[in-house]
Amino acid sequence: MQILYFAWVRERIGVGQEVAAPPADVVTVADLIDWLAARGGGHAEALAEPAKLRAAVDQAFVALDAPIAGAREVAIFPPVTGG
Amino acid sequence: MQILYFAWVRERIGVGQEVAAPPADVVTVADLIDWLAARGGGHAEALAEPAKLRAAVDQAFVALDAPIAGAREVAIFPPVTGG
Amino acid sequence: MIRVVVTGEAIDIAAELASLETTGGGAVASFTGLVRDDGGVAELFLEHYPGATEAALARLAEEAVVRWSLMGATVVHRVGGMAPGERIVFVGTAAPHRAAALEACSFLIDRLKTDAPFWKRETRGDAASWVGERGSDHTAAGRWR
Amino acid sequence: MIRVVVTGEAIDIAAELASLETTGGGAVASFTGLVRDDGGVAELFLEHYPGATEAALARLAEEAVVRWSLMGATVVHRVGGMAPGERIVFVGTAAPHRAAALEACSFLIDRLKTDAPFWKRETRGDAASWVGERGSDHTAAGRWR
Repeated sequence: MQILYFAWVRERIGVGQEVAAPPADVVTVADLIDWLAARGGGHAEALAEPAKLRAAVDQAFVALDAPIAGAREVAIFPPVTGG
Repeated sequence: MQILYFAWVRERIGVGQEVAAPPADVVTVADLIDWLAARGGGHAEALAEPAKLRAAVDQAFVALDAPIAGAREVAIFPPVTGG
Repeated sequence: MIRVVVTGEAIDIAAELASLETTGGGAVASFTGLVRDDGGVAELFLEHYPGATEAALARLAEEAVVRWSLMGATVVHRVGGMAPGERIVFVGTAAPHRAAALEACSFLIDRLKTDAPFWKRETRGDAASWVGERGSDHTAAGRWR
Repeated sequence: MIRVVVTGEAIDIAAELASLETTGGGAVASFTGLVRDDGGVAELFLEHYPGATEAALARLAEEAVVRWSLMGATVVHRVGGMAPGERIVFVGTAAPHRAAALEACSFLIDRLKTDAPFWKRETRGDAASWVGERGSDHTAAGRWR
């Protein structure tokens, strides 16, 4: 599964994307965030407060309780601020 | 008093402006329209239906029952259609 | 910045927008009205009331600037003869925020239609006819009173 | 005509408007957002989610075209670094009538702010900071749902 990070999430983690293979008990985006944060370091710093994060699964915006089963690409990022 | 005509009022009367000296019993714009229409010809044709006309006194839009006392310029025209 | 122009020349919207962009408002909105073919219009002729027209447009622009705290309001209206596809009117606004710029733009074009002395004459084939007023324009202008 | 562009280059609004004017809609509306100085911003940097951003903008443009029967909808968003006064975003619409063009323009810019994956980073002096979301943007976008 490709994981993408944007804005300050990307900066804190230190990379814009990485490949991950979460275990079967990582069911939702929120589970994925917790699982990635458990790596510590930049991941922990970027992902400590899920309430400040938004996500997309296969490029569609989703709530953090959305499932990630079968996803090819999950993006994790702050609220958008374009325009 | 300068009288100005615009659009089809101007075309039917045949001139864009003329000077007029209405008598004292011509008190309102509506009176002026009737008085001008009484000249017959293009004036009668252009001014026969006051309900289709609008007016300005000294460049301010007014209702047809507005007084013309002291006016330097009265304009008579169809409803506006700009933009 | 208030800019009101009644002109017989083609309207240069790029120049008008560039000027609004220099006012310091981060939000610039515009409306451009084009001559419509409307099934066979060969020429549209716009007549105006010199002096009174410019004053009416300036009053509208001033009202918009006060009501929406604009940094800029521009109204340019073409007069004389023009062909389908040419620009009749440009309205532009600059404001600190987008809602103000867009609302003021709507206000200006809606009120211009009922408050400024312009008259349109269409030529189709050999026949010229003056365009009648539209009730919907009065409804639209009434929103802002 | 639907046109969606995410670009690192300066936005040519004259070209975008000229293109909207050829769609046959007699009413063309636009909104341009400029980088604000906001008391000392030296640079604004815009990041996006390649692919997902363009898709989100295209969905918004398609929704606007259907909802307001537009003949044209254009969204151009700048990304990368830019200076105060430069254009961040251009939204333009072409429709048969002015209310449709202006409303659709408001819709596009309001919904773009909440629905398209862009992130702004401001640099003031030596300090860069990511811009936070604004509740008022969600309120504005909510009008259209």
